[in-house]
Amino acid sequence: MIDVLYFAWVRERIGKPREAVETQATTVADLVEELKKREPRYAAAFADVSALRVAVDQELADFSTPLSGAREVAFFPPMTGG
Amino acid sequence: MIDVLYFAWVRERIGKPREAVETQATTVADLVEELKKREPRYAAAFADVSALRVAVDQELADFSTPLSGAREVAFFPPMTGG
Amino acid sequence: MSGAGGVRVQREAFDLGAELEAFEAATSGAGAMVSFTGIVRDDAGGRLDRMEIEHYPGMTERALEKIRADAMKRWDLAGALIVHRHGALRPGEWIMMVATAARHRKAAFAAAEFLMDYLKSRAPFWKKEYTSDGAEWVAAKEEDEAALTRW
Amino acid sequence: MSGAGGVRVQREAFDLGAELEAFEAATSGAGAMVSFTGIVRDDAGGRLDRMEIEHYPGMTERALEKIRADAMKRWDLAGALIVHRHGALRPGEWIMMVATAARHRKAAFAAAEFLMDYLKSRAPFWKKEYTSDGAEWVAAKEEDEAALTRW
Repeated sequence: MIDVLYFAWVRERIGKPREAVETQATTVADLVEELKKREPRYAAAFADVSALRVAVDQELADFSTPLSGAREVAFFPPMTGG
Repeated sequence: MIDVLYFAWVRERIGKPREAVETQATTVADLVEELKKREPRYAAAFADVSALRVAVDQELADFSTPLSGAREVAFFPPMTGG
Repeated sequence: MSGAGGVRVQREAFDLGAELEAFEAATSGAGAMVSFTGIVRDDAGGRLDRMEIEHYPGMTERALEKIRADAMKRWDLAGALIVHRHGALRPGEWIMMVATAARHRKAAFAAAEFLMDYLKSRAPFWKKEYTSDGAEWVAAKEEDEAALTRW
Repeated sequence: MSGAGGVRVQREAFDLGAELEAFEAATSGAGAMVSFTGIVRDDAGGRLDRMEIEHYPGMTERALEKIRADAMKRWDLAGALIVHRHGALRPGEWIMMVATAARHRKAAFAAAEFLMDYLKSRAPFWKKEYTSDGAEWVAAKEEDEAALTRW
Protein backbone atom coordinates (compact mmCIF):
# COMPACT_ATOMS: atom_id res chain seq x y z
CA MET A 1 0.00 0.00 0.00
CA ILE A 2 1.54 3.30 -1.14
CA ASP A 3 0.20 6.81 -0.65
CA VAL A 4 0.24 8.49 -4.04
CA LEU A 5 0.11 12.30 -4.06
CA TYR A 6 -0.60 14.68 -6.93
CA PHE A 7 0.19 18.39 -7.09
CA ALA A 8 -0.63 21.37 -9.32
CA TRP A 9 -2.05 20.45 -12.74
CA VAL A 10 -1.41 16.74 -12.13
CA ARG A 11 -3.80 16.96 -9.16
CA GLU A 12 -6.31 18.87 -11.26
CA ARG A 13 -6.22 16.36 -14.12
CA ILE A 14 -6.52 13.33 -11.89
CA GLY A 15 -9.15 15.06 -9.78
CA LYS A 16 -7.81 14.31 -6.31
CA PRO A 17 -4.85 15.32 -4.18
CA ARG A 18 -3.96 11.82 -2.92
CA GLU A 19 -5.03 8.20 -2.81
CA ALA A 20 -3.84 4.92 -1.31
CA VAL A 21 -2.77 2.52 -4.07
CA GLU A 22 -2.47 -1.24 -3.75
CA THR A 23 0.42 -2.11 -6.02
CA GLN A 24 3.15 -4.65 -6.75
CA ALA A 25 5.10 -2.15 -8.88
CA THR A 26 8.85 -2.32 -8.25
CA THR A 27 9.75 1.06 -9.75
CA VAL A 28 8.13 4.45 -10.19
CA ALA A 29 7.81 3.76 -13.94
CA ASP A 30 5.92 0.50 -13.20
CA LEU A 31 3.58 2.39 -10.90
CA VAL A 32 2.93 4.96 -13.62
CA GLU A 33 2.04 2.17 -16.08
CA GLU A 34 -0.42 0.69 -13.58
CA LEU A 35 -2.03 4.09 -12.95
CA LYS A 36 -2.34 4.86 -16.68
CA LYS A 37 -4.46 1.71 -17.11
CA ARG A 38 -6.99 2.85 -14.52
CA GLU A 39 -8.88 5.58 -16.32
CA PRO A 40 -8.40 8.03 -19.22
CA ARG A 41 -7.71 10.93 -16.85
CA TYR A 42 -4.69 9.05 -15.48
CA ALA A 43 -3.51 8.26 -19.00
CA ALA A 44 -3.88 11.96 -19.82
CA ALA A 45 -2.00 13.11 -16.72
CA PHE A 46 0.88 10.73 -17.37
CA ALA A 47 0.91 11.05 -21.17
CA ASP A 48 4.24 12.92 -21.20
CA VAL A 49 6.33 11.91 -18.21
CA SER A 50 9.15 14.19 -19.35
CA ALA A 51 6.88 17.04 -18.17
CA LEU A 52 6.62 15.46 -14.72
CA ARG A 53 8.78 15.21 -11.63
CA VAL A 54 8.52 12.58 -8.93
CA ALA A 55 9.40 12.32 -5.25
CA VAL A 56 9.67 9.07 -3.30
CA ASP A 57 9.23 9.47 0.44
CA GLN A 58 9.59 13.25 0.02
CA GLU A 59 12.93 13.11 -1.77
CA LEU A 60 13.27 13.95 -5.47
CA ALA A 61 13.63 10.73 -7.45
CA ASP A 62 13.64 9.36 -10.99
CA PHE A 63 11.13 7.23 -12.83
CA SER A 64 13.61 4.36 -12.52
CA THR A 65 13.78 4.66 -8.72
CA PRO A 66 12.82 1.37 -6.97
CA LEU A 67 9.77 1.41 -4.72
CA SER A 68 10.96 -1.18 -2.20
CA GLY A 69 9.71 -0.01 1.17
CA ALA A 70 8.41 3.32 -0.16
CA ARG A 71 5.41 4.71 1.68
CA GLU A 72 4.76 7.86 -0.31
CA VAL A 73 5.15 8.72 -3.99
CA ALA A 74 4.30 12.16 -5.36
CA PHE A 75 3.89 13.35 -8.96
CA PHE A 76 4.02 17.00 -9.96
CA PRO A 77 5.18 19.42 -12.67
CA PRO A 78 8.58 21.11 -12.49
CA MET A 79 8.72 23.25 -9.35
CA THR A 80 8.41 27.03 -9.43
CA GLY A 81 9.49 28.29 -6.03
CA GLY A 82 11.03 31.61 -5.09
CA MET B 1 43.87 80.37 -5.08
CA ILE B 2 42.93 76.73 -4.57
CA ASP B 3 41.12 75.15 -1.63
CA VAL B 4 43.18 72.17 -0.52
CA LEU B 5 41.41 69.54 1.60
CA TYR B 6 42.85 66.71 3.66
CA PHE B 7 41.03 63.63 4.95
CA ALA B 8 41.67 60.77 7.38
CA TRP B 9 45.33 60.33 8.36
CA VAL B 10 46.46 62.95 5.84
CA ARG B 11 44.35 65.48 7.74
CA GLU B 12 45.77 64.26 11.05
CA ARG B 13 49.38 64.49 9.87
CA ILE B 14 49.01 67.93 8.37
CA GLY B 15 46.96 69.07 11.35
CA LYS B 16 44.09 70.77 9.55
CA PRO B 17 41.14 69.77 7.36
CA ARG B 18 41.56 72.44 4.70
CA GLU B 19 43.43 75.57 3.70
CA ALA B 20 43.47 78.09 0.89
CA VAL B 21 46.71 77.83 -1.08
CA GLU B 22 48.18 80.53 -3.32
CA THR B 23 49.91 78.55 -6.06
CA GLN B 24 51.15 78.63 -9.66
CA ALA B 25 51.33 74.81 -9.83
CA THR B 26 50.09 73.45 -13.15
CA THR B 27 49.52 69.85 -12.04
CA VAL B 28 48.63 68.01 -8.86
CA ALA B 29 52.20 66.70 -8.65
CA ASP B 30 53.56 70.28 -8.82
CA LEU B 31 51.21 71.29 -6.01
CA VAL B 32 52.44 68.37 -3.91
CA GLU B 33 56.06 69.48 -4.42
CA GLU B 34 55.17 73.01 -3.29
CA LEU B 35 53.37 71.74 -0.21
CA LYS B 36 56.23 69.38 0.76
CA LYS B 37 58.57 72.37 0.95
CA ARG B 38 56.38 74.15 3.49
CA GLU B 39 57.02 72.18 6.67
CA PRO B 40 58.23 68.74 7.74
CA ARG B 41 54.64 67.59 8.49
CA TYR B 42 53.71 68.19 4.84
CA ALA B 43 56.81 66.34 3.70
CA ALA B 44 55.82 63.47 6.02
CA ALA B 45 52.23 63.38 4.79
CA PHE B 46 53.31 63.35 1.14
CA ALA B 47 56.36 61.12 1.59
CA ASP B 48 54.76 58.20 -0.25
CA VAL B 49 52.26 59.45 -2.80
CA SER B 50 51.50 55.90 -3.91
CA ALA B 51 49.63 55.61 -0.60
CA LEU B 52 47.52 58.64 -1.46
CA ARG B 53 44.55 59.39 -3.67
CA VAL B 54 43.58 62.76 -5.04
CA ALA B 55 40.39 64.44 -6.21
CA VAL B 56 40.23 67.62 -8.29
CA ASP B 57 36.94 69.51 -7.99
CA GLN B 58 35.42 66.47 -6.29
CA GLU B 59 36.28 64.01 -9.06
CA LEU B 60 38.93 61.33 -8.61
CA ALA B 61 42.08 62.39 -10.45
CA ASP B 62 45.75 61.50 -10.91
CA PHE B 63 48.87 63.25 -9.76
CA SER B 64 49.45 64.21 -13.38
CA THR B 65 46.04 65.91 -13.65
CA PRO B 66 46.33 69.60 -14.70
CA LEU B 67 45.07 72.20 -12.25
CA SER B 68 43.92 74.77 -14.80
CA GLY B 69 40.77 76.33 -13.39
CA ALA B 70 40.59 73.92 -10.46
CA ARG B 71 38.97 75.35 -7.33
CA GLU B 72 39.32 72.40 -4.96
CA VAL B 73 41.96 69.69 -4.58
CA ALA B 74 41.67 66.95 -1.94
CA PHE B 75 44.25 64.45 -0.68
CA PHE B 76 43.30 61.28 1.19
CA PRO B 77 44.20 57.63 1.69
CA PRO B 78 42.48 54.88 -0.35
CA MET B 79 38.78 54.94 0.42
CA THR B 80 37.08 52.39 2.66
CA GLY B 81 33.36 52.75 2.14
CA GLY B 82 30.67 50.14 2.51
CA MET C 1 20.91 23.61 13.70
CA SER C 2 23.98 25.56 12.72
CA GLY C 3 24.01 29.35 12.61
CA ALA C 4 21.24 31.91 12.86
CA GLY C 5 18.05 31.75 10.82
CA GLY C 6 16.32 28.57 9.70
CA VAL C 7 13.43 27.81 7.36
CA ARG C 8 9.72 28.63 7.58
CA VAL C 9 6.76 27.88 5.32
CA GLN C 10 3.69 29.90 6.16
CA ARG C 11 0.41 31.23 4.85
CA GLU C 12 0.70 34.58 6.67
CA ALA C 13 2.51 37.63 5.39
CA PHE C 14 5.91 38.33 6.95
CA ASP C 15 7.40 41.60 8.14
CA LEU C 16 10.64 41.94 6.18
CA GLY C 17 12.17 44.54 8.50
CA ALA C 18 11.37 42.55 11.64
CA GLU C 19 12.71 39.36 10.05
CA LEU C 20 15.99 41.02 9.11
CA GLU C 21 16.38 42.69 12.52
CA ALA C 22 15.81 39.40 14.36
CA PHE C 23 18.08 37.49 11.99
CA GLU C 24 20.89 40.00 12.30
CA ALA C 25 20.56 40.07 16.10
CA ALA C 26 20.99 36.27 16.17
CA THR C 27 24.18 36.32 14.11
CA SER C 28 27.47 37.20 15.69
CA GLY C 29 30.57 38.52 14.01
CA ALA C 30 28.80 39.04 10.70
CA GLY C 31 29.83 42.20 8.87
CA ALA C 32 27.61 41.60 5.87
CA MET C 33 23.95 40.73 5.43
CA VAL C 34 22.26 40.11 2.09
CA SER C 35 18.54 39.68 1.56
CA PHE C 36 16.42 38.75 -1.40
CA THR C 37 12.67 39.31 -1.56
CA GLY C 38 10.37 37.98 -4.26
CA ILE C 39 7.31 40.06 -5.09
CA VAL C 40 4.11 39.05 -6.93
CA ARG C 41 4.50 40.72 -10.30
CA ASP C 42 1.60 41.47 -12.58
CA ASP C 43 2.77 40.32 -16.00
CA ALA C 44 -0.80 40.35 -17.27
CA GLY C 45 -1.02 44.12 -17.72
CA GLY C 46 -3.05 44.88 -14.62
CA ARG C 47 -5.35 41.89 -15.06
CA LEU C 48 -3.72 39.69 -12.39
CA ASP C 49 -6.15 39.17 -9.54
CA ARG C 50 -4.01 36.85 -7.44
CA MET C 51 -1.39 34.16 -7.44
CA GLU C 52 -2.06 30.92 -5.57
CA ILE C 53 0.92 28.99 -4.32
CA GLU C 54 0.54 25.28 -3.67
CA HIS C 55 3.21 23.29 -1.87
CA TYR C 56 3.96 19.80 -0.58
CA PRO C 57 3.73 19.94 3.22
CA GLY C 58 6.49 17.87 4.76
CA MET C 59 8.67 17.69 1.69
CA THR C 60 8.81 21.47 1.40
CA GLU C 61 10.37 21.88 4.84
CA ARG C 62 12.83 19.03 4.16
CA ALA C 63 13.83 20.51 0.80
CA LEU C 64 14.35 23.98 2.30
CA GLU C 65 16.37 22.57 5.22
CA LYS C 66 18.60 20.72 2.78
CA ILE C 67 19.14 23.78 0.57
CA ARG C 68 19.96 25.84 3.66
CA ALA C 69 22.34 23.17 5.04
CA ASP C 70 24.12 22.95 1.67
CA ALA C 71 24.68 26.71 1.69
CA MET C 72 25.95 26.67 5.30
CA LYS C 73 28.40 23.90 4.39
CA ARG C 74 29.60 25.61 1.24
CA TRP C 75 30.28 29.08 2.64
CA ASP C 76 31.43 30.32 6.01
CA LEU C 77 28.10 31.83 7.06
CA ALA C 78 26.94 33.25 10.38
CA GLY C 79 23.42 32.27 9.35
CA ALA C 80 20.86 31.75 6.61
CA LEU C 81 17.11 32.29 6.69
CA ILE C 82 14.40 31.16 4.27
CA VAL C 83 10.76 32.24 4.63
CA HIS C 84 8.32 31.15 1.91
CA ARG C 85 4.59 31.79 1.77
CA HIS C 86 1.85 29.64 0.28
CA GLY C 87 -1.84 30.29 -0.39
CA ALA C 88 -3.33 33.30 -2.19
CA LEU C 89 -1.20 36.41 -2.76
CA ARG C 90 -2.11 39.70 -4.44
CA PRO C 91 0.08 41.69 -6.85
CA GLY C 92 2.74 43.60 -4.90
CA GLU C 93 2.73 41.16 -1.97
CA TRP C 94 5.96 39.56 -0.86
CA ILE C 95 6.11 35.87 -1.74
CA MET C 96 9.30 34.87 0.00
CA MET C 97 12.61 36.04 1.36
CA VAL C 98 16.06 34.71 2.03
CA ALA C 99 18.75 36.34 4.14
CA THR C 100 22.39 35.40 4.61
CA ALA C 101 25.01 36.77 6.98
CA ALA C 102 28.77 36.37 6.82
CA ARG C 103 31.97 38.15 7.82
CA HIS C 104 32.49 39.32 4.27
CA ARG C 105 30.13 40.39 1.53
CA LYS C 106 31.33 37.92 -1.09
CA ALA C 107 30.14 34.85 0.81
CA ALA C 108 26.87 36.52 1.80
CA PHE C 109 26.06 37.41 -1.83
CA ALA C 110 27.07 34.03 -3.25
CA ALA C 111 25.09 32.10 -0.64
CA ALA C 112 21.96 34.19 -1.21
CA GLU C 113 22.14 33.56 -4.97
CA PHE C 114 22.68 29.86 -4.34
CA LEU C 115 19.62 29.70 -2.05
CA MET C 116 17.50 31.43 -4.69
CA ASP C 117 18.69 29.24 -7.55
CA TYR C 118 17.84 26.08 -5.62
CA LEU C 119 14.55 27.44 -4.28
CA LYS C 120 13.42 28.19 -7.83
CA SER C 121 13.59 24.63 -9.08
CA ARG C 122 14.26 22.29 -6.16
CA ALA C 123 11.63 23.31 -3.62
CA PRO C 124 8.13 21.87 -4.15
CA PHE C 125 6.10 25.02 -4.81
CA TRP C 126 3.77 25.61 -7.73
CA LYS C 127 2.22 28.92 -8.73
CA LYS C 128 -1.10 29.51 -10.43
CA GLU C 129 -2.06 32.94 -11.72
CA TYR C 130 -5.68 34.04 -11.72
CA THR C 131 -6.52 36.83 -14.17
CA SER C 132 -9.78 38.13 -15.59
CA ASP C 133 -9.12 35.71 -18.49
CA GLY C 134 -8.94 32.61 -16.32
CA ALA C 135 -6.30 30.69 -14.41
CA GLU C 136 -2.95 29.34 -15.54
CA TRP C 137 -0.09 27.44 -13.92
CA VAL C 138 3.22 29.27 -14.09
CA ALA C 139 5.64 27.22 -16.19
CA ALA C 140 9.13 26.48 -14.93
CA LYS C 141 11.82 28.36 -16.84
CA GLU C 142 14.66 26.57 -18.56
CA GLU C 143 17.03 29.30 -17.41
CA ASP C 144 16.18 28.47 -13.79
CA GLU C 145 17.20 24.86 -14.28
CA ALA C 146 20.32 26.00 -16.14
CA ALA C 147 21.25 28.35 -13.27
CA LEU C 148 22.01 25.32 -11.07
CA THR C 149 24.91 24.21 -13.23
CA ARG C 150 27.09 27.06 -11.99
CA TRP C 151 27.26 25.73 -8.44
CA MET D 1 16.29 60.87 -11.61
CA SER D 2 15.60 57.48 -13.07
CA GLY D 3 13.89 54.74 -11.09
CA ALA D 4 13.05 54.41 -7.41
CA GLY D 5 15.54 54.99 -4.62
CA GLY D 6 18.40 57.49 -4.73
CA VAL D 7 21.37 58.19 -2.49
CA ARG D 8 21.58 59.51 1.07
CA VAL D 9 24.51 60.28 3.36
CA GLN D 10 23.50 60.78 6.97
CA ARG D 11 24.69 60.72 10.57
CA GLU D 12 21.47 59.16 11.91
CA ALA D 13 20.70 55.46 12.07
CA PHE D 14 18.31 54.16 9.42
CA ASP D 15 15.40 51.76 9.77
CA LEU D 16 16.20 48.96 7.33
CA GLY D 17 12.67 47.59 7.21
CA ALA D 18 11.11 51.01 6.63
CA GLU D 19 13.71 51.80 3.95
CA LEU D 20 13.00 48.56 2.08
CA GLU D 21 9.21 48.98 2.37
CA ALA D 22 9.36 52.53 1.00
CA PHE D 23 11.80 51.54 -1.74
CA GLU D 24 9.70 48.59 -2.84
CA ALA D 25 6.53 50.70 -2.80
CA ALA D 26 8.19 53.19 -5.16
CA THR D 27 9.23 50.56 -7.70
CA SER D 28 6.74 49.16 -10.16
CA GLY D 29 6.86 45.89 -11.96
CA ALA D 30 9.81 44.63 -9.93
CA GLY D 31 9.61 40.96 -9.02
CA ALA D 32 12.93 40.87 -7.22
CA MET D 33 14.52 43.03 -4.54
CA VAL D 34 18.04 42.53 -3.17
CA SER D 35 19.50 44.35 -0.19
CA PHE D 36 22.94 44.48 1.35
CA THR D 37 23.60 45.80 4.84
CA GLY D 38 27.05 46.43 6.31
CA ILE D 39 27.41 45.99 10.06
CA VAL D 40 30.15 47.29 12.39
CA ARG D 41 32.13 44.16 13.19
CA ASP D 42 34.33 43.83 16.24
CA ASP D 43 37.52 42.29 14.87
CA ALA D 44 39.39 43.31 18.02
CA GLY D 45 38.02 40.52 20.20
CA GLY D 46 35.44 42.56 22.10
CA ARG D 47 37.72 45.57 22.52
CA LEU D 48 36.17 47.72 19.80
CA ASP D 49 34.52 50.74 21.39
CA ARG D 50 33.37 52.46 18.19
CA MET D 51 34.08 53.13 14.55
CA GLU D 52 34.21 56.69 13.29
CA ILE D 53 33.43 57.28 9.67
CA GLU D 54 34.74 60.42 8.00
CA HIS D 55 33.60 61.47 4.55
CA TYR D 56 34.01 64.24 1.99
CA PRO D 57 30.77 66.23 1.97
CA GLY D 58 29.86 67.18 -1.58
CA MET D 59 32.10 64.67 -3.29
CA THR D 60 30.46 61.78 -1.41
CA GLU D 61 27.02 62.53 -2.79
CA ARG D 62 28.43 62.99 -6.30
CA ALA D 63 30.36 59.73 -6.12
CA LEU D 64 27.31 57.81 -4.87
CA GLU D 65 25.08 59.36 -7.55
CA LYS D 66 27.56 58.33 -10.21
CA ILE D 67 27.85 54.75 -8.92
CA ARG D 68 24.05 54.51 -8.79
CA ALA D 69 23.65 55.97 -12.29
CA ASP D 70 26.24 53.52 -13.65
CA ALA D 71 24.28 50.59 -12.17
CA MET D 72 20.97 51.90 -13.55
CA LYS D 73 22.54 52.19 -17.00
CA ARG D 74 24.14 48.78 -16.90
CA TRP D 75 21.12 46.74 -15.78
CA ASP D 76 17.41 47.06 -16.37
CA LEU D 77 16.52 48.14 -12.84
CA ALA D 78 13.26 49.43 -11.38
CA GLY D 79 15.37 51.27 -8.81
CA ALA D 80 18.51 51.45 -6.69
CA LEU D 81 18.99 52.92 -3.22
CA ILE D 82 22.18 53.76 -1.33
CA VAL D 83 22.14 54.94 2.29
CA HIS D 84 25.51 55.46 4.02
CA ARG D 85 26.12 56.71 7.53
CA HIS D 86 29.01 58.78 8.86
CA GLY D 87 30.05 59.73 12.38
CA ALA D 88 30.47 57.38 15.36
CA LEU D 89 29.01 53.86 15.20
CA ARG D 90 29.05 51.10 17.82
CA PRO D 91 29.67 47.39 17.18
CA GLY D 92 26.53 45.78 15.77
CA GLU D 93 25.21 49.03 14.29
CA TRP D 94 24.34 49.21 10.61
CA ILE D 95 26.82 51.29 8.63
CA MET D 96 25.14 51.37 5.26
CA MET D 97 22.71 49.65 2.97
CA VAL D 98 22.02 49.29 -0.71
CA ALA D 99 18.86 47.94 -2.32
CA THR D 100 18.13 47.10 -5.93
CA ALA D 101 14.88 46.11 -7.62
CA ALA D 102 14.40 44.50 -11.01
CA ARG D 103 12.01 42.24 -12.88
CA HIS D 104 14.35 39.32 -12.43
CA ARG D 105 16.67 38.27 -9.63
CA LYS D 106 19.82 38.06 -11.74
CA ALA D 107 19.95 41.78 -12.51
CA ALA D 108 19.02 42.70 -8.92
CA PHE D 109 21.84 40.57 -7.49
CA ALA D 110 24.46 41.72 -10.00
CA ALA D 111 23.60 45.39 -9.54
CA ALA D 112 23.76 45.12 -5.73
CA GLU D 113 27.21 43.53 -5.92
CA PHE D 114 28.34 46.21 -8.36
CA LEU D 115 27.13 48.99 -6.03
CA MET D 116 29.00 47.41 -3.11
CA ASP D 117 32.22 46.88 -5.04
CA TYR D 118 32.29 50.53 -6.12
CA LEU D 119 31.20 51.85 -2.72
CA LYS D 120 34.11 50.02 -1.10
CA SER D 121 36.84 51.79 -3.02
CA ARG D 122 35.34 54.64 -5.05
CA ALA D 123 33.25 56.49 -2.47
CA PRO D 124 35.15 58.92 -0.20
CA PHE D 125 34.64 57.34 3.22
CA TRP D 126 37.35 56.49 5.74
CA LYS D 127 36.94 54.39 8.86
CA LYS D 128 38.82 54.69 12.13
CA GLU D 129 38.48 52.05 14.81
CA TYR D 130 38.72 53.01 18.47
CA THR D 131 39.67 50.14 20.81
CA SER D 132 40.99 50.05 24.36
CA ASP D 133 44.46 49.92 22.74
CA GLY D 134 44.04 53.16 20.83
CA ALA D 135 42.77 54.25 17.45
CA GLU D 136 43.64 53.04 13.98
CA TRP D 137 42.57 53.85 10.44
CA VAL D 138 41.11 50.87 8.60
CA ALA D 139 43.35 50.07 5.65
CA ALA D 140 41.87 49.56 2.19
CA LYS D 141 42.03 45.95 1.05
CA GLU D 142 43.74 44.97 -2.17
CA GLU D 143 40.93 42.50 -2.84
CA ASP D 144 38.44 45.38 -2.82
CA GLU D 145 40.38 47.18 -5.53
CA ALA D 146 40.73 43.90 -7.45
CA ALA D 147 36.96 43.29 -7.24
CA LEU D 148 36.38 46.21 -9.63
CA THR D 149 38.11 44.47 -12.51
CA ARG D 150 35.23 42.06 -12.96
CA TRP D 151 32.80 44.76 -14.09
